Amino acid sequence: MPGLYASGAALGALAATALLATLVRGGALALVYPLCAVAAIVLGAVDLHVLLTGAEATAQLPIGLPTVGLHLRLDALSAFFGIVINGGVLAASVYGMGFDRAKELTPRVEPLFPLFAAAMNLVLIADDAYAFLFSWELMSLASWALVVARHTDPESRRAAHVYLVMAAIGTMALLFAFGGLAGPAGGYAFDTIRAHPPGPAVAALVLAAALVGCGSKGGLVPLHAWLPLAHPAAPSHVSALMSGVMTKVAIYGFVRIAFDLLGPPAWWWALPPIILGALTAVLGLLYAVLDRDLKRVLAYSTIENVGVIFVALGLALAFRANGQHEAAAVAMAAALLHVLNHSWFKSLLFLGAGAVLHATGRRDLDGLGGLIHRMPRTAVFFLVGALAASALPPLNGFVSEWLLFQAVIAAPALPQAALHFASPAIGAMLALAAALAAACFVRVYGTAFLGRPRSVEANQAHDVPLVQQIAMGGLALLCILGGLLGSLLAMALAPILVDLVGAALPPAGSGPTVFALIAFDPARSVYDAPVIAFFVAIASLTTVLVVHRLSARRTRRGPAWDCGFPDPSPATQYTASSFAQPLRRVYGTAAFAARETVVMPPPGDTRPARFSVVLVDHVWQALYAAPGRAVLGLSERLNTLQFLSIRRYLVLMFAALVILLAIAAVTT
Amino acid sequence: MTGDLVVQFLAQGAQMTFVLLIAPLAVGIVRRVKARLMRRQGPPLLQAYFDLAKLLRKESVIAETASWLFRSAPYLIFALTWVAAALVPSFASGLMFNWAADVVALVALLGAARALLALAGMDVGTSFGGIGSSREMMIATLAEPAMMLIVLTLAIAAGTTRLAGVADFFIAEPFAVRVSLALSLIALIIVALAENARIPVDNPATHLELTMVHEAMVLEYSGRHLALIEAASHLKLVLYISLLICLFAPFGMAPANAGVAGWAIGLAAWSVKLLIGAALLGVWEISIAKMRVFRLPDFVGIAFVFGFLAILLAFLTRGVLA
Amino acid sequence: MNQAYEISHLLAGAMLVTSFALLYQERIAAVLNAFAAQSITLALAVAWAAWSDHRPDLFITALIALTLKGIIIPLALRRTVERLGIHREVEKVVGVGVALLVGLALTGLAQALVVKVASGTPSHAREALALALAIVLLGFLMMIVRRNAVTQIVGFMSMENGLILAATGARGMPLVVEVSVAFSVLIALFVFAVFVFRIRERFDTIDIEALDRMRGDRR
Amino acid sequence: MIHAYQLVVLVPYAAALILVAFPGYRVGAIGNVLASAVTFGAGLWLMVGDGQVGEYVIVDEFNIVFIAINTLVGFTTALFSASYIGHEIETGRLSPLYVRFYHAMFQAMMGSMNVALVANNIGVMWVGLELATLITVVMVGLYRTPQAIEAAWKYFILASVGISLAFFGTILIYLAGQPALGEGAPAMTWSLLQAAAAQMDPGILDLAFIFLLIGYGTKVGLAPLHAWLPDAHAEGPTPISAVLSGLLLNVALYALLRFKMLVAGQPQALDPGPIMIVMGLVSLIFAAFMLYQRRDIKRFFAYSSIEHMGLIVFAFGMGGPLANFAGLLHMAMHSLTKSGIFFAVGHIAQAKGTQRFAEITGLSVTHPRLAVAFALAVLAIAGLPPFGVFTSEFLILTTTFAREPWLALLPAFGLLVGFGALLMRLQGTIFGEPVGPAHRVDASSVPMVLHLLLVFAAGIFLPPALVAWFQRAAELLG
Repeated sequence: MPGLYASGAALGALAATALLATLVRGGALALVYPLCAVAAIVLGAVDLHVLLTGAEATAQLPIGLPTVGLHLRLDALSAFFGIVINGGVLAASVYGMGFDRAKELTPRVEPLFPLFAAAMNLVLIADDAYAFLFSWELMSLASWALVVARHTDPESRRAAHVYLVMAAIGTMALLFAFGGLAGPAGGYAFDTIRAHPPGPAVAALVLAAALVGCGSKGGLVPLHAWLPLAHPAAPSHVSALMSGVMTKVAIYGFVRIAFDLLGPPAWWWALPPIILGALTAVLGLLYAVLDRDLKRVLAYSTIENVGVIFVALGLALAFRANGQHEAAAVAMAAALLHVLNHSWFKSLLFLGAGAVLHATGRRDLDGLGGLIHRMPRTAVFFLVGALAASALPPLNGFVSEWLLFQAVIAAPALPQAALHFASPAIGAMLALAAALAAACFVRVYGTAFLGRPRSVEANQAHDVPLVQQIAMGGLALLCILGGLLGSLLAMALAPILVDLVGAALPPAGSGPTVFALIAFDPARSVYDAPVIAFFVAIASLTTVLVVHRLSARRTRRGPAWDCGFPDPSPATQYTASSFAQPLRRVYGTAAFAARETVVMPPPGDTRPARFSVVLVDHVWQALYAAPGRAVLGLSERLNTLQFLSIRRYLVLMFAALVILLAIAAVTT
Repeated sequence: MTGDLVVQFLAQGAQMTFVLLIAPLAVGIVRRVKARLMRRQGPPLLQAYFDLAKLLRKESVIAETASWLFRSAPYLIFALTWVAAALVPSFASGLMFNWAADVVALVALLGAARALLALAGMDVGTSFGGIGSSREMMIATLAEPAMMLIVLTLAIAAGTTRLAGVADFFIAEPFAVRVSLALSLIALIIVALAENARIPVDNPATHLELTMVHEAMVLEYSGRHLALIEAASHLKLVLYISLLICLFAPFGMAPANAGVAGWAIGLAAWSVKLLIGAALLGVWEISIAKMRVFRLPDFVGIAFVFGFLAILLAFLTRGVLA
Repeated sequence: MNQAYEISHLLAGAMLVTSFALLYQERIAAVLNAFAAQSITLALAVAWAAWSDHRPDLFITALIALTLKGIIIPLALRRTVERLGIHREVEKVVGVGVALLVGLALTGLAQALVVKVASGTPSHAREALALALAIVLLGFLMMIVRRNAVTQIVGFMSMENGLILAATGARGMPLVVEVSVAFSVLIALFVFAVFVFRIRERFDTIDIEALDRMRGDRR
Repeated sequence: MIHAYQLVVLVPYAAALILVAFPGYRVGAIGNVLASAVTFGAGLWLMVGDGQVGEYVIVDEFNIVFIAINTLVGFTTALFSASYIGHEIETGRLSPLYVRFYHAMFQAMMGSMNVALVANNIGVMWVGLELATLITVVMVGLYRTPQAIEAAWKYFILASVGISLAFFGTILIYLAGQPALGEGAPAMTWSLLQAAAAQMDPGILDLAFIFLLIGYGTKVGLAPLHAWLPDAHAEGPTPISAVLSGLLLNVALYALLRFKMLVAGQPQALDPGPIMIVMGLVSLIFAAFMLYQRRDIKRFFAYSSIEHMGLIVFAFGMGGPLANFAGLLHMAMHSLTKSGIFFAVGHIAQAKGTQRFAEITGLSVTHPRLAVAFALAVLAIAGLPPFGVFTSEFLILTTTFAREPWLALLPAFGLLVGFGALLMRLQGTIFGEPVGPAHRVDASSVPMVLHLLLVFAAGIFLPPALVAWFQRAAELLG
């Protein structure tokens, strides 16, 4: 209970900050980010306390939905996601302190940033449908206003429009979901819903609606198209929040509905999340690996990670439906740990992208390069994030991937043919996603930070202020620690896992070492990150020593060899586009009908040869452009009804009257 | 207990050193066999050792545009590959590392080494480094799904993803789910060829710019850095051969906590198998030509198809469908 | 009683006939005559109801119907038509034949509807209701199948005749007189508006189609 | 002993008579505000006092809320127009004489609407409603521009036909009530009809309801009877647009609902639910599509009113305690929000000197506070929290889905289409580079802010008393 008071106070502080920031102008606004940071610390501390002690808190206020009231509840699940969110908020706030208030467009950002943070926290502690959707919509609203902060840029206006419309669609779906859960009697409080879970038919509809609602917010294919528009359009620390944290709120919504409110699952519930998730994972990275905009690449990679999480959730549903609780625990732990890890490295990467943008003013990879020399610290942090995002050991991204693979490997034991035949396909797609992720981030880091600068701006770049480096460094540290101590994090999840799937991972210490991450039992699957890291460290150290003992330590700096014909112009380097070429050849033709055309001028013509690539985004064409055109076209047709003569309007009236009369005449 | 731990530690260390020492020899054998079959004299068996020693003694030239990443990468790559090699049960299944990580982690470690190498390839900012890196990563995207399917098959068969566990299982019942094993063997061989940049995926001997993959990435390296990279690739070759051995021909491997004697036997058996494997690789390499880069999807695709078939057959034989 | 009902029934029927006559006319003058006839019939019907039901106040309604709608407005409209130089022909949307057929259909509909009415209501009330309903619908029809304002006003007024008939048919219904007065005001406004538009010289014809030029969102 | 309901009716009429006599628009404006304030006070008094059921007057849980909203919005609109109308005289769109009549007619209109609300006699209610309509017709034509005249004329004709049909419906109700209540006044008295609904003649009741639906539906603005509404909103003075959307539509709907109660009380009569659902959905979806092609900001929000009226009628068509409750709540929230929006639109029109979207951009640069208020109001009407419209739409959609999952897709679709248009226009007006003039706005922003605060408060917390009233009314609606 005191927990809720504390977080309530912190939320109030955030709201107050937002309000004040709208009213005051000028230097006082500099206080916004520090206040947000403090509030985030308080909220995170409360969440941590609840998660570790299991001190669940509930409250009920006579406001909110009439006759139902406002129900609040802070249980282990909300607490875990609260930690995720407030970690992100803290990092973003610290980063925000480093802004040059003269240059950045702060007056349009600072009032909404605290509101955004507060809304996300509110979603987690909401314990009735109204409060949930209320704060959910508030979250969308605040982030919309943040996306459109650079309002004079038509692109970000368009992004904001697409974003909020998609958010509205998602909210409609969630309205349906909760309508189905609450039933005609209107039992909107989650306790009431838990007491009377819906019947199978309704449950199916609710699941579909929840998948649409949360999927659209999280970027599940095919509802993802808004995300790469909106996330990059916002200021970078907000992009970090939207990509790293807000998508997790969507995950939370799905977990809350599918695992908590919807009652015992049927096995086939698992199929939609698994299939869509796997598609999302692969497609998201195919987008990412072909895109040339730094922040958009990161946004696409967010889509991929959300897909991965949904696959894990789907597997957890399948195992749980079949009573295989240990496997369900592995899958669920994979999902939750990936939520945490992704929030860390994606926030880190977006902050890094923000640093690059701030230093060079450019987001296009082909205009960057060589930043490892100009912004050394940022380069290190970004490298950590990139490797973590490529799911490589010993960083945190791999811990959850490892657990997920263990869950996939256990999937063939499921009795339903559909599921265990799906398992190899899922495994292959996830492996493909992992490999593509590595390719994607090698590409990003290689073009942006390595090599030689491709533009004047990149050449004159300079590292960001210290406080922003601290924000990134903290996240980088978390990525490393999370990679080494993943088993401890998994232990902390135990209460949630028991709540949701009825089992937890084997306790620490049942393995060879305390830090060993164990799936099922030690004899079956073990991943002991600290030991491996330790041995890698020893091995590399001995190598260094031995090599330096044996070898001539002479080192000479010279021009690049480059097979004998080095070219001083940085234009000869591999660009992001050229790096993507092999992958485009292999996957692009299938996924995006990629076509390469070379216009070769005839001999004697001095014009240069032109090479162009055409990619078609089928999803956008089919699900976004086409309906948009349809609505406008229909509205134009209907618009003639605005210009009829009065007599014709009378005809309409008369027709309505006669039709109704005819109906009355025929009905008895 | 502690004494036992010390013994374990020593055994592990011995395995690591032994793997390290034998690796160049394996490479030497491959080269020698190829040369012989091509009616050439060929280099001496120990040529690889000489090369490494030579490289170590030479000064290393580093491009001006290179960063710290370029210089530190070789050490990390070498260390990662070495530890990965130590994870594969070679002559005994019960060594301590076998408890530290399973095959998924193994693949991931190699992936980390690959990513570092690709980054190093892009660091200098030349066109060839980029070619190598992009193609390497592309090949990886083709190989990893197949690898995952193989892992899945083994896990279905042996009920564990710990290599040692799998090895023990196959020692116990060598003829479990044969068909799918045969299929996944082929798949794993193809993957191994791709991962080690062997013909037909890549030609370790060539420096013809447009066909290079692995060599293109390391083009800027020289001296001790090059030596480390070379050693790492040797280790990787041994790693994959002994992976094939431990999964498909584990006989003779010493079981967990077997005494020194058992280890000696296992060691002998493993070395023989390793060298045979190297020889077979040599034979294979002269009997087939290098492929165009964009034919690779088809080639590695075979591995994917076989891996998938293997799983389906595994379902049948394990009666999961019943 | 029975005979009283017969007479009111007869008058109502006569009004229905005049409604059809309205649809039938080719020339505006004739339309106005037909309308005058209808209004006078209405006046008679109302008067008869006032006498037979012993509701003297209804005589006021009858008087209004007679003077205003039976005499003044027809004359006024006729003068308007002459003054404004509207061509004398009725501008039709659909031909007379079609209009009459639709009218028949509407009358049938009215009957069908009233037949469903429970027998709880006295039969004569139902008959009156059926006729009034038909007249209202026909008046509405008149408004939409005839193009220029005069004929439309006539249509509206014949609709309103139907209303008054129904109101008087509803025995003991209060406020009928007040309402009939209110309606007269409304109609007066109608006619006035037509004059206003003419006097302001805003529209060169009172054909309502001409107002389209002023429609919003076009510009 | 004078009663509150008498004040609610008499004060406006008296004020109207006085205001006609007063020259000078400032005095008139002040008088207008004062009278409206008194009426509002009377409305509040009515709320605290207990109900009234007389031969001609009824004040029960159902209409009390409407009276309160009516008097409140009347008061705020009077405030707004007091600060707004002066600008119209400066710009020469209105002459002082017209303003004088404007104030008188404003009061007369308020009085007539209150008559319609408190009337316990369906005839009297009809008279009040039609009187209000005709007065608004004149006010719509107030500017005497060709467009205004045309809008008024269209409104006049369509409304008159609606009036006639509604009257026919009223007669039919009387006939239907006769068998139960005998001849004379009782058969036209709400409270008695309501009590005797079960004995009313179902056949005639069907007929009556259809005519009333078309007749009063014309004033509610249901498609396809809506044609007058957009032009009337666009061409009339902005305060009148606010009153039209905020009040007149509500009063017409109130009348319609009273009759729905009767039909609901007679089980053998045909179920009005499906008809209302269909008409509501048609209006909702049609209006949502029409929003995209609007170039005039006032016409745009007029169509949005049609959209919301459609949603409300849909909710009442669904019926049941939750949907009816939501419908009533949505009526209240819509009238508050929409009139607030029209206040904001008035400010914008003054700031930019135009009503055309194309010439209104970048408000957040030139008039930040106005832009924020406008944005909040539009987002509120778009059904986003923390505003009351969100509450009602939440209830409508959830309960519809819980009962008819597939039917729920239609209102959701309509709302989403409308949302797209609202957002498009909102972004277009407040974002981007400002173009054109940026005048100072001298109209008072108090009413706008007040409405926003009320809608906001409703989204957070509804007073239990209000909830109780709504629930009782919802029960009556069946």
